[in-house]
Amino acid sequence: SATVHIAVASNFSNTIKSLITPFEKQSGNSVIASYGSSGQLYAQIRNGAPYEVFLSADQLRPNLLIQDGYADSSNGFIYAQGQIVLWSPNKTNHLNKQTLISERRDGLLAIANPKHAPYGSAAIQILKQLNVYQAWKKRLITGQNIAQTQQFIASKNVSFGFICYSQVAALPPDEQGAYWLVPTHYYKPLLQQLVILKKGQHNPAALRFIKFLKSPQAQAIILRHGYLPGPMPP
Amino acid sequence: MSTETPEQVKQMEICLQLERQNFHLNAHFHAPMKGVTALFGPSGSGKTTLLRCIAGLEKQTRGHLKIGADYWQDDSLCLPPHRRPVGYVFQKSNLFQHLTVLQNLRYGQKRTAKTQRKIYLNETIALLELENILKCHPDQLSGGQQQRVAIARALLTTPQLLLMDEPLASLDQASKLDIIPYLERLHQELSIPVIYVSHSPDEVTRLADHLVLMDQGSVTAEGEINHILTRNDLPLAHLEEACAVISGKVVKHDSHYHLTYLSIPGGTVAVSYRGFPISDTVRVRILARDVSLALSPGENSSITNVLAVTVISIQTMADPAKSLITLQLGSEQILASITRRSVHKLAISVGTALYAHIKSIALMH
Amino acid sequence: MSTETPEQVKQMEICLQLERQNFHLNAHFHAPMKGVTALFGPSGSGKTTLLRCIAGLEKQTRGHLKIGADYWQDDSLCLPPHRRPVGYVFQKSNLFQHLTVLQNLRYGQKRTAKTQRKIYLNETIALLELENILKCHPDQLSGGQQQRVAIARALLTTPQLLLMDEPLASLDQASKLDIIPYLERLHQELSIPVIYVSHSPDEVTRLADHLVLMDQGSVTAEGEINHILTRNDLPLAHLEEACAVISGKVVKHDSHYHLTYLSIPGGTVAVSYRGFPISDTVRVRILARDVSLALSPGENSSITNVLAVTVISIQTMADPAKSLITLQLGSEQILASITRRSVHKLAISVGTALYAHIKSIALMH
Amino acid sequence: MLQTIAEIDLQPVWLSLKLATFTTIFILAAAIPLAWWLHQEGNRSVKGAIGAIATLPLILPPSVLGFYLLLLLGPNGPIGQLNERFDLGSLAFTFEGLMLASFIYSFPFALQPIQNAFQTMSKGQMEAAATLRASPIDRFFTVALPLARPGLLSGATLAFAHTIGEFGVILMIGGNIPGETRVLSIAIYDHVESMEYTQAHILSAGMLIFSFLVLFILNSFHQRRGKYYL
Amino acid sequence: MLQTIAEIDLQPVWLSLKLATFTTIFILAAAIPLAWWLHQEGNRSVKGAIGAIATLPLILPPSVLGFYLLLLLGPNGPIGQLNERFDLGSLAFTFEGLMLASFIYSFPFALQPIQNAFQTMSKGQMEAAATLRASPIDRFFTVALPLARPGLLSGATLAFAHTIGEFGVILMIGGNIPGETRVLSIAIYDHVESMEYTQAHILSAGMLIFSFLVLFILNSFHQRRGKYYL
Ligand SMILES: Nc1ncnc2c1ncn2[C@@H]1O[C@H](COP(=O)(O)OP(=O)(O)OP(=O)(O)O)[C@@H](O)[C@H]1O
Ligand SMILES: Nc1ncnc2c1ncn2[C@@H]1O[C@H](COP(=O)(O)OP(=O)(O)OP(=O)(O)O)[C@@H](O)[C@H]1O
Ligand SMILES: [Mg+2]
Ligand SMILES: [Mg+2]
Repeated sequence: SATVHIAVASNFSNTIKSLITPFEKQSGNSVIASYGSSGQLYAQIRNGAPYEVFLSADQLRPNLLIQDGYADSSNGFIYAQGQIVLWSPNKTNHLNKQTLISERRDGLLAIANPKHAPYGSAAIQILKQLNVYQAWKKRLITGQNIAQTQQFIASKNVSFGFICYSQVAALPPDEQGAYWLVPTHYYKPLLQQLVILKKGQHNPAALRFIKFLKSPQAQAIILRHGYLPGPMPP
Repeated sequence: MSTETPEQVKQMEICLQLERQNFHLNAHFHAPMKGVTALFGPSGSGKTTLLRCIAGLEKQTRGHLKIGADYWQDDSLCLPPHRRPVGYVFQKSNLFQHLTVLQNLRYGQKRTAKTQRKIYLNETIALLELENILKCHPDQLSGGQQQRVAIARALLTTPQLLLMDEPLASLDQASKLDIIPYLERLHQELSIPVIYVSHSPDEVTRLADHLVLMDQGSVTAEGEINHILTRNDLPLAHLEEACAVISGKVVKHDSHYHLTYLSIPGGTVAVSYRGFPISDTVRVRILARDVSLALSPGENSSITNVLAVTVISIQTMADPAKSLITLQLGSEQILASITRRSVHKLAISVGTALYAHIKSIALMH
Repeated sequence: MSTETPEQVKQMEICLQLERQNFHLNAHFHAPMKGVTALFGPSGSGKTTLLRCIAGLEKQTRGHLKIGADYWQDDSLCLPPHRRPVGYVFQKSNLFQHLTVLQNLRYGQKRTAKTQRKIYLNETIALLELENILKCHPDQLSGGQQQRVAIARALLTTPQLLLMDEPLASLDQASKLDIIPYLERLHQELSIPVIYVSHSPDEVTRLADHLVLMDQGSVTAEGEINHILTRNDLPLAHLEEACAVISGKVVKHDSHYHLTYLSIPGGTVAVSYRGFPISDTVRVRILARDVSLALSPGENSSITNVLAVTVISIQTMADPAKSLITLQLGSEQILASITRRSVHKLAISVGTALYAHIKSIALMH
Repeated sequence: MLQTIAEIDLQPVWLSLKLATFTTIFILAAAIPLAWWLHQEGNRSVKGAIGAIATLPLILPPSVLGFYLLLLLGPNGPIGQLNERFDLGSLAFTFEGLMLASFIYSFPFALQPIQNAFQTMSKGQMEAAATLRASPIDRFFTVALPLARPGLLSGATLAFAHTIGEFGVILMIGGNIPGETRVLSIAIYDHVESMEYTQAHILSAGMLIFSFLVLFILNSFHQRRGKYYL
Repeated sequence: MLQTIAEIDLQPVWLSLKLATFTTIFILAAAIPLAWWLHQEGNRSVKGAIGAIATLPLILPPSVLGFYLLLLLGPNGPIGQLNERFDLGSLAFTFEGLMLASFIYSFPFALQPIQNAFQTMSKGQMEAAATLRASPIDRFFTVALPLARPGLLSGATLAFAHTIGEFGVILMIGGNIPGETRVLSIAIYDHVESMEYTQAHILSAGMLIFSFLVLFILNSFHQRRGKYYL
């Protein structure tokens, strides 16, 4: 049976695992998934990685790949839209925007690296929107990616921080703690785009896989994992 | 507190055991707290091991060890090596590779209280001819140079007991002849007792006052040197270098011929001049091979020293051509080794009175 | 191709230079390709360095080196050490720490072609008394044991040239007396020439046929042993162990007294029995201190060997009480050391005819 | 919990062991001769430079090193181009590529202890071997190597352990491909990233226990009295 | 390009040097006594176990190690609780925390060569020092340490270089705070991730050149004839 090799941004790894199982069952194809940060996967693709589909955490890198001819321009689409939450594992905490405004001056706030992690730059946008960026600037703890940021908070080294809603959704209910799902107008939408790479262009399994991702069944799974479905391409 | 007789304080009591895989050391003897005690025995008999136990370098050592009035080891106590005031000249020089010769010499000296230092750097350097190599590192030295540095280094701690493991083995004759009198002076002037391992009978008889024979880890005989040297049941009397060491008194100097006359039990002998005061007590060594026997005192011979002796015993030696004759000389005994043919020719038997013509007598100290 | 006289083939030509920081070796001499050539000189005079150059261990060595018919080094060629068929007994034993004694012994033997092996493992082990320590590692051995293993290891390659750097220094007398005849046999039966460094005049005179004196890196004298030993302008004649080594012929055995009679230039002497065939040529050593001089042949004395001699020269020795007398004995020269007083008493001067009473003569080989 | 254990994919474990074993072998095969050569007399500055270069990979952050290796090995890089010309196939994203990367990254850890071992070795025994007819190569194997054993053991331990633990380089050059380049360290990392902590804990604990045992045994070897008896 | 160079933030460079220097000092201060203790006679298995434990941090992927350290240091972890009780403040995301992490991770690289150095040291010189009145501590400093110099140099080199290059642990425990925990390796990594390749190249090249020079000098020391003259 046909196989498709996909490269997935690590923040989507839990979700993709829930997607692969039904897909493999339905299509009889198999999926090999490699995880990594979008930046790392991007560099690998440019240097000959054997990936056929790239599920990035942003739009920038897929577009660069298309631009430079590493990916097919026709099949890319936004497979999910991330939601950012302000999260604390402590249930009794009450988190909302007031928390950020009135928090005592010595607390720490964890965010992902704004330079290259989309959730990091979204967090900065939120802080700026709330006019508290200057106040927090010196007390930001940056994780290399969203997973690290979550670990900072989960280990209670930082009391709260901005992570991806899907990470909270993946926790068992009694560990979900308190969170504030930030309204989407505080930040530019976190659109996660996928592209079919040159290597996968002629692989029917690849096409079948992205078709599956567009299916209502897949969209429901994505939604359940804390992502909003992306705006559907025509 | 136990009351000690002065006799006991002047002794070292060594009673040490050590178990090794294939070797069992069991050394038990007393030795005087002055002069040189020589350890003598075949290769592998445990001489080095014993020195190491005395220095405290073998942790497994059992037994007790009392040096003069001080216990170094007994059932309840075991001084660590750096608290034992020994100077140890190792069989392998064990110089510090990362230090120059001078730094090696200073290492122990610096760790000795100024007030206790009685052996001085410059003097020692001069005597052991180290002037030109002070800045060298040990790996740039010849074998003999290394050994001389090791001797100097041990001495410069002004030890209360000197342990020397074949210290002169790779030195040339001239260096030996320079160093031996220095060692003699050391243990006389500073009364530092020495335990000395050597395979050279010549060195042993020159230096030692007390002899300890070892074999297979045990002490087979020990005692005052002449006693051990002349016992014909012990191996020393059967060596080519068999000799006797006896005491004498300086009676006269002859500056013209550079001779010193000594009165020894049984007569007067002449030896090469040494500036000892008249009536000083000194020791002379008489090698068995230097003694020839004659029925008459003889004349017209270059042999200066002729003494009347009586035969005490006659033994064949390892070399069947030779006989070892033990002779009574006054109150002392000396040895002569002559051919069996001569024994016959001169009809020598126990009790015969003869003249010992002694070709050469070495004065020691 | 150069035509070589057999004379040249029977020689080793050594002409080697080495520059070190504070030391300049410049050794130039010829030595016979049989027997033992002894290197003799004070500590630091370059003996070890010279052996190392001969073995090819000093890369900076200049000069040329021809052993018998083979060039080992000249302007264009320099054999690496493993191609030089030497056996080297180092001053420090340099045993392989990671191997047992037996494995150490086998190391060189395995690397010698079977057809070339003429020295055998079991025999060597027995002779050097290594049976009980074959399974030990070197760090479990006493100093003397290590040295014996090193000797055995070097011998087992059946070398064509044996380099020995104080091989017997830390051995007891008994071991020495076992090993020396074995070494003598080796260089006789297998005609392996030996270059031998020793500080012991006794060892040197026992073993050597040829003597090379070194000082400060240079050869100060060299030649046939008796020539060098008896030259009174050289240091050897002034040592306490000064001696002469002369050749003799076996003329008679006396089995009753265990004596062997030798005819030497100037007379007949008796020595301890050794089983040499009649009319074999052998060598005897006569120590200067064993020679006494008399105006008459003497009687009634235990001294067996009395020879007529003539005085060639009289010198004072380092010890001003003593004179060194060089004596003509037939065609050879021997030395006597006697007191100056006796020189006077017997009115000895150059040309005086005297009787040398020789207390002891050692037969060598 | 038991179920989680049963579900854990053990392939990365074998892959890691295989990778570390091969890498260690290759590293030793290269580090020993290099250390020996560096130890011999010769042009000090050339040797100093080469020694320094061999240590350099230590200094770069692993993922950056991985990035540069990717550039080198990728189809546009010089090595990639060479491979292409001779039709050898790319090294990036293959097990062989991982070996190369681990080799480069773990090499200095082996080189240093081995170099030390040669340096502190007494010259005398090598000289003795030479006079006993052993050629340079012979005495290298029969004297120098056995005497350098503690250093070799240390070098191998460090290289092996470091390869097992390495991760940044491997992630970059290997691409986290199951069965091919997803080694244990990456698998654990993935579990942590996906918040599958139980699996991460189990794998980590298993790895630590196993490694502890191996190191313990090695250490006992190492310290055994008479350091020379293997 | 020149402008890019001018814009590069050099603070991470100093921070890395500072981190590596302090870490190396602390590591040496701990590894030397530990290696010495391991070298002494005594209970072999206890020592084997402790030696193995000290080497274990090598085996874990750095970011996983970092994760566990984070758990340890967090307010629920044992170290965090201790800190809280004594009101010392948290170690996570501080320079001190980085030092602790680097210490743990780089420690084995220093320990092994130092242990080797002690092991191959001849006992004779220590014994000679003892008979020359030097107490155990005195002879440790005046004989054992100088003789172990090549091993110390190697250990320090490896620990220093590895701390400079370390990254996974530091990322995890440091939180990338400019001026406090944002060290060079993280800065370079950030540039790579953000596709600012020019900056990454420049920083990497600068780092390599500097490190090369340092290692070259160290190596020359190391190899100098007469290895004992500092
Ligand atoms: N490795 C070295 N580096 C520099 N100089 C050295 C080295 N080895 C020896 N020397 C020097 O070379 C000279 C000759 O040394 P060598 O070992 O040849 O003397 P030797 O005649 O064998 O002395 P000994 O009888 O004491 O062994 C000495 O002055 C010594 O200091
Ligand atoms: N480190 C060791 N481990 C085990 N056995 C040893 C060790 N050192 C020496 N031995 C053994 O102990 C015995 C005594 O050795 P020791 O060194 O005391 O002899 P020695 O009398 O000094 O001999 P030599 O005159 O040859 O130096 C020997 O049989 C030797 O093999
Ligand atoms: Mg000994
Ligand atoms: Mg020498």
